[in-house]
Amino acid sequence: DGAAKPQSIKLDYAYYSPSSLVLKKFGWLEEDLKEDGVKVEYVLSQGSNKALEFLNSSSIDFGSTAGAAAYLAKSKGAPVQSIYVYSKPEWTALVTTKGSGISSVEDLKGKKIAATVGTDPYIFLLRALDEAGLSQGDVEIVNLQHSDGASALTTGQVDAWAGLDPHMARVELEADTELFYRNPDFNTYGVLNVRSEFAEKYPAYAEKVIAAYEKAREWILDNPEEAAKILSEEAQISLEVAQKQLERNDFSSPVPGDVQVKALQSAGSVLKEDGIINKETDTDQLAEDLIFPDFAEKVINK
Amino acid sequence: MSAKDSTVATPLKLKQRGRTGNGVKFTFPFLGWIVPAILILVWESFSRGGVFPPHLLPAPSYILKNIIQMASEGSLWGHVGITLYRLFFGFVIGTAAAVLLGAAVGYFQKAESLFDPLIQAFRSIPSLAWVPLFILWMGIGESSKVVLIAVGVFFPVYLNIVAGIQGVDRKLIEVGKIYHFSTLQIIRRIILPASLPSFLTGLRSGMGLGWMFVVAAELMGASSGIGYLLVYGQNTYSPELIISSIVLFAILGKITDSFLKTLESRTLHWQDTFVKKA
Amino acid sequence: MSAKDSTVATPLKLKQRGRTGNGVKFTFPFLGWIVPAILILVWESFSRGGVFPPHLLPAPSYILKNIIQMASEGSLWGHVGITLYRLFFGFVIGTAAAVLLGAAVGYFQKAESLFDPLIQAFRSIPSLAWVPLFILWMGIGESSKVVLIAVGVFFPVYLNIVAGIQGVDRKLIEVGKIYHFSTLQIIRRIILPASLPSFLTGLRSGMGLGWMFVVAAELMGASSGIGYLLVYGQNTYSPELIISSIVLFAILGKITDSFLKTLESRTLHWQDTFVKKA
Amino acid sequence: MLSLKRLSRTFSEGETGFINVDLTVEQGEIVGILGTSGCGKSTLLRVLSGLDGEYSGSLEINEEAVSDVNKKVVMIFQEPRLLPWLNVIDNISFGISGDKERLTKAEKYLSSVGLKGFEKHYPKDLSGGMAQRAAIARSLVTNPEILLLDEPFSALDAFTKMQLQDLLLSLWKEFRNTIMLVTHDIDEALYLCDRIIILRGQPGEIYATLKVDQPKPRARGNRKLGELKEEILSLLDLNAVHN
Amino acid sequence: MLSLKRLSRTFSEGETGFINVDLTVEQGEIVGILGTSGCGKSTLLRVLSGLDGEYSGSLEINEEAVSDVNKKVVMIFQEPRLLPWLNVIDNISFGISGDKERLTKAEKYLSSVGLKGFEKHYPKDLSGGMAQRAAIARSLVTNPEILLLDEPFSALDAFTKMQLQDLLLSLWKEFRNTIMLVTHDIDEALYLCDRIIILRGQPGEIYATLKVDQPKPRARGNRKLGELKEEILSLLDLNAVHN
Ligand SMILES: Nc1ncnc2c1ncn2[C@@H]1O[C@H](COP(=O)(O)OP(=O)(O)OP(=O)(O)O)[C@@H](O)[C@H]1O
Ligand SMILES: Nc1ncnc2c1ncn2[C@@H]1O[C@H](COP(=O)(O)OP(=O)(O)OP(=O)(O)O)[C@@H](O)[C@H]1O
Ligand SMILES: [Mg+2]
Ligand SMILES: [Mg+2]
Repeated sequence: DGAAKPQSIKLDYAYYSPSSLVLKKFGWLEEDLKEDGVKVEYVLSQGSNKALEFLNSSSIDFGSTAGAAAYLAKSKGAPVQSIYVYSKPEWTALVTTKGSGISSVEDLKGKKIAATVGTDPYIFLLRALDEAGLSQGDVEIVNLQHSDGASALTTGQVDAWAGLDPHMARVELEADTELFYRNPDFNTYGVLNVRSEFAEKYPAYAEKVIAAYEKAREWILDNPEEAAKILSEEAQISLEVAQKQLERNDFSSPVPGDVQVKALQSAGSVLKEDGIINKETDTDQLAEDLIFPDFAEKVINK
Repeated sequence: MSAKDSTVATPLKLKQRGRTGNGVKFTFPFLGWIVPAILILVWESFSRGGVFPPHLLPAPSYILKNIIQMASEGSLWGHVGITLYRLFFGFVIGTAAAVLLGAAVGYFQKAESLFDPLIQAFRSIPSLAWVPLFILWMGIGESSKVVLIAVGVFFPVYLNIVAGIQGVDRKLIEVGKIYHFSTLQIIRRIILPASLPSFLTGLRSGMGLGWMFVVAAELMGASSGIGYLLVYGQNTYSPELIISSIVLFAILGKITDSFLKTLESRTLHWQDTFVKKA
Repeated sequence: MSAKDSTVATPLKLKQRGRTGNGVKFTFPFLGWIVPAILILVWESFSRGGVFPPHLLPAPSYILKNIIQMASEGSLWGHVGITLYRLFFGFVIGTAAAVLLGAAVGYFQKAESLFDPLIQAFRSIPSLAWVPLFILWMGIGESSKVVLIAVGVFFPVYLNIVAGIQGVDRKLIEVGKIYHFSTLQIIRRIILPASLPSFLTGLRSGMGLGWMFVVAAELMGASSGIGYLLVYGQNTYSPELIISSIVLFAILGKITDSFLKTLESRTLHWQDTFVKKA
Repeated sequence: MLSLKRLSRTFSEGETGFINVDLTVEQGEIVGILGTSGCGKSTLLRVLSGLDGEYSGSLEINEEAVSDVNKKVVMIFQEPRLLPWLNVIDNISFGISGDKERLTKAEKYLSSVGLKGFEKHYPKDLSGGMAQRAAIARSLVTNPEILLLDEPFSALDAFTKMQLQDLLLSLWKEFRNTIMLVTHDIDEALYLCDRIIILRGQPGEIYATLKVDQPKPRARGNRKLGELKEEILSLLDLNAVHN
Repeated sequence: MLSLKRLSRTFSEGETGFINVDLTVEQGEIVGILGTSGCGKSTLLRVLSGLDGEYSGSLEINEEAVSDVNKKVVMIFQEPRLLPWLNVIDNISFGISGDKERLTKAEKYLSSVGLKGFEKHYPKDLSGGMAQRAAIARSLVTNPEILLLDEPFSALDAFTKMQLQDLLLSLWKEFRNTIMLVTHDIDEALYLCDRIIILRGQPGEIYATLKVDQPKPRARGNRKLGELKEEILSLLDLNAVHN
């Protein structure tokens, strides 16, 4: 089944996925694919929403997103599968400025909150609100890309922000902000997705990409200092911020499985209640359809 | 756009190559519907037949259903209202600024030398490039949205006013001078009406750009408006919402444009051109 | 914009209110530099004085340094090149389509009834709203960028061509008919030159919109181009990069515009208007 | 041959234009049209030229009904209508673009109408009379079978006017074109025309037709012409004021 | 009072326009200007009106040097120059906008020039002569102290022309305006003017000046005028052809 060969492989890189930055920096995948004559192209994703948009339009073959974002896209018919977990991050939380008087989720009622619709922080926000007995209609959610959300918060345009690293780590260190609500369980893992069509046609290459990602993951585990340096250079953030972001990432278990399915299922029920996912959708089944551990198992358990 | 000497003139109604037969002219207002109707039918059947996958291009009937549903739920009106509100203020402010500056630059040599190079330099900045700076400086509130829209409206209106004024037939201006009109009178009674066609073209393209900047403005952090619906659709991977907002933009844009077009044909009935525009 | 009957005419060089003193006319080309120079000086001193915080608005000298550095490192030329390349193809394609359709719609009644309503409906969609759909359908490759730019260029050019053709003085068209010109000859020898001013205005605003859509196109996922620099600057909180890209856009836009403006004054020297545009 | 039967073209609910014109013009004939301002002379020429098809009645050129501009007909409009983007020489050769000897021909007529030295001027830099002369040259250079002239010499001084009248006559002598000439100058009509038609009223109708039997070229002081002039003046109710 | 001393205005490197015009026009005088096409008559009027300031020599109106359009001067251009967006009545009242009796005045002149019934027509629906009459009405209604007329009656038939000449005279009788009249019609100049100036050449120069001493109104067939006409014709080298 190794006969089929793509002309090129297009991957995204994102500041919220340190592995992708390392991989791009060292060019391991290029090296690996050189003899096959397969080209490698990198595209920047500003957030999960962008990565999924690119996947949907076949602009990229592999995209890094939060699990819940991929799940949401899948529910709308996007032909993607999550095949690898690049980290278990606590990359999102609710942020406010010091002295804003907001100290709990309940305080958000009637407030302006920045978030990028369709991404993990957004879903995180919805779940937090849900937990506190609030709904989307009780607050005003301003749709901003992550980086714009960070500046909107620091310039007082919004009262709170559903943040994402590294922007969140940066404002935490550089500006007078605080994370007033954290919940690692509401983070839905950083997953690498593939276009279903690509996975069907070129399974061997999907494995090769996972192998390269594995290399990057191991390198980060071995060289946390240098990884932070790469992150700080690429994302133009200070070393401190980069270190903080890396600290909040757990690179230990790369194979997707039941844990992720469970996490997504509970996210799914909230999304369904909020009307973002269709009432008719079978959310539980959808989570199982999305998570596809075969490639990762094959590569890692080799 | 300028004035012509007045002479005997019979209206030339037919456009086709010189035919002037003395028959009756048939108009086909429904002709305009043929092409769109065919397109929509093809789209619908292709969507139903599965040629267009629904996650890329849902069927028109589905989109219609979606719009109707939003309208009956009531959420639609809020979005439409806020978008129109932003457009209106942006348009008014942008047009007012363009009229003032354009009239000065078009008429006074000094004003032109002083301001035109600067305005032209600013004009050559694609206004979208302002978005990040606007967010940085003014935040994402209503004011920055309205200003952005005004900036978008400003340039086409300004450009057309200046071109219109500078294109006014010198002969007609001399008529005003001979009757000892003041500069203001010349502007009001000759330059304004003579450059009206150009001004109206400017207004129409200004309105078009205004709509574009509504989108840009609502992309830069909004929680309501049709542009917000568009981004929301984009971020939640809902092509039906994307296309619904596009259709809404098209309908609203069409309405504002036909309003301006009516104004145009009302005020320009004196033009002796190839064919009446109305 | 239309033709005037030819009669005795002395050029009216001065624009100011009817003054026609028999002195020599002084031109102040440097006048245009006064306002920008003052603005830049104020900006520089305010930035140095700390009135403008550097994380919001760095000093012009710093921005200049930044641009020069990028230029000497060489990274700049790649970005400029790819941006110009996209603009060029988008502009050519959009203009070609606009000329073909605009000429047909402007001249043939049938074509107008068939196509104009559809084109007008599409026109009223703010072209920015296409971005999500374009990404969805065509991805973020070069082709979708070029097509987006072409769409942006198309409408102003189209609108101005149609307006120009329909604004041609009926009297001049009759001259062509009297000399038994074919439709094609009438278009080529009368309608084209007579609607040239309008066409050139269209080209200039088309180019302006082309630049805007370069930004839009490069916002939608690019790895090079000035628009990419802009997004990069935005994402990495580097106002100096944002402003540098804006300045680059302004410079390049100015260059393309003055190119078109030169073309305009070269081809329109026959116009008998209030003041020469050159 | 031109044949008009009960030809009418009206505007403003029948209050202006011309009505019920019956006329047959032979090949090579020169017909003058006189009439008060606004009585429909220009409208008549426009209809004859084929530019205005919304007439009623019958109009035939060489026994063919007119429904479009005719290859054989060229018209000089009441105003010069030069193309502002072409210089004088290009304006003059405008109607003979396909012609090989375009330039030679255009230059010949350029000097016939006394515009030598102004080849490269644009219309905006011409005097009123010069523009009119350029328009005359533009149509004469095409040498049409039927020539319609709408007050062609109105903006010219007496001297230039006479020169151009003679130019027209010499062309006619060579090619025997059919010519319809609208004019306000009675002397001019008498000097050039075989027949003179007088329109009156609003809408205009044919009020009188005069034959001028004198052979051409005529002496401008000719006694017979003088008598005809008296007759025309009396037809136009002008005698009382004039003599 | 108009006073011109060595007044010149040239184009095309001194090859066209007019040069060295010396002339003094008294208050209430009517001066006619004759000359071949392109000899600078319109240019002269434009300079006198103040529209064209790039002249050399000296030009004074009531002992004040002219540097701008003068309140006292109104000009009728060689072409009608009606404002296409105004109808006839609004065009006629264009120059007296501040006036209370605007409409009454405009209507009076409207019917004086024979345009009654065409108040609401737009310029594009007028005949050439009607447009010219509207332009005449527009300037006469302002009743200026100095009136410059550039071939005002050229597009009019003999009958209408005479009516308007008489209209002009009756106005002059009442207000004694100073009038400069460019014309190609020698009879017209003789009927109206106190003095006739003949320009010749390119650039044009004053070639001759004739006084017409007859009291106004004159009979159009007047013998003295006939003699003067002969003189003018011979000055213009026209005698040979004409008689
Ligand atoms: N703006 C201009 N640029 C160049 N030449 C000009 C300009 N205006 C007029 N002329 C020239 O000046 C000369 C005189 O023009 P003017 O209009 O005064 O003549 P005119 O005596 O009024 O002639 P006509 O009887 O034909 O109206 C002409 O040769 C004309 O070409
Ligand atoms: N397009 C039009 N619409 C309405 N009325 C018109 C139109 N064209 C001409 N007329 C009217 O028809 C009448 C005749 O006009 P025409 O131009 O034929 O007169 P003319 O005999 O040539 O006059 P002149 O000697 O003044 O040139 C005029 O009363 C004019 O107002
Ligand atoms: Mg006429
Ligand atoms: Mg003249």
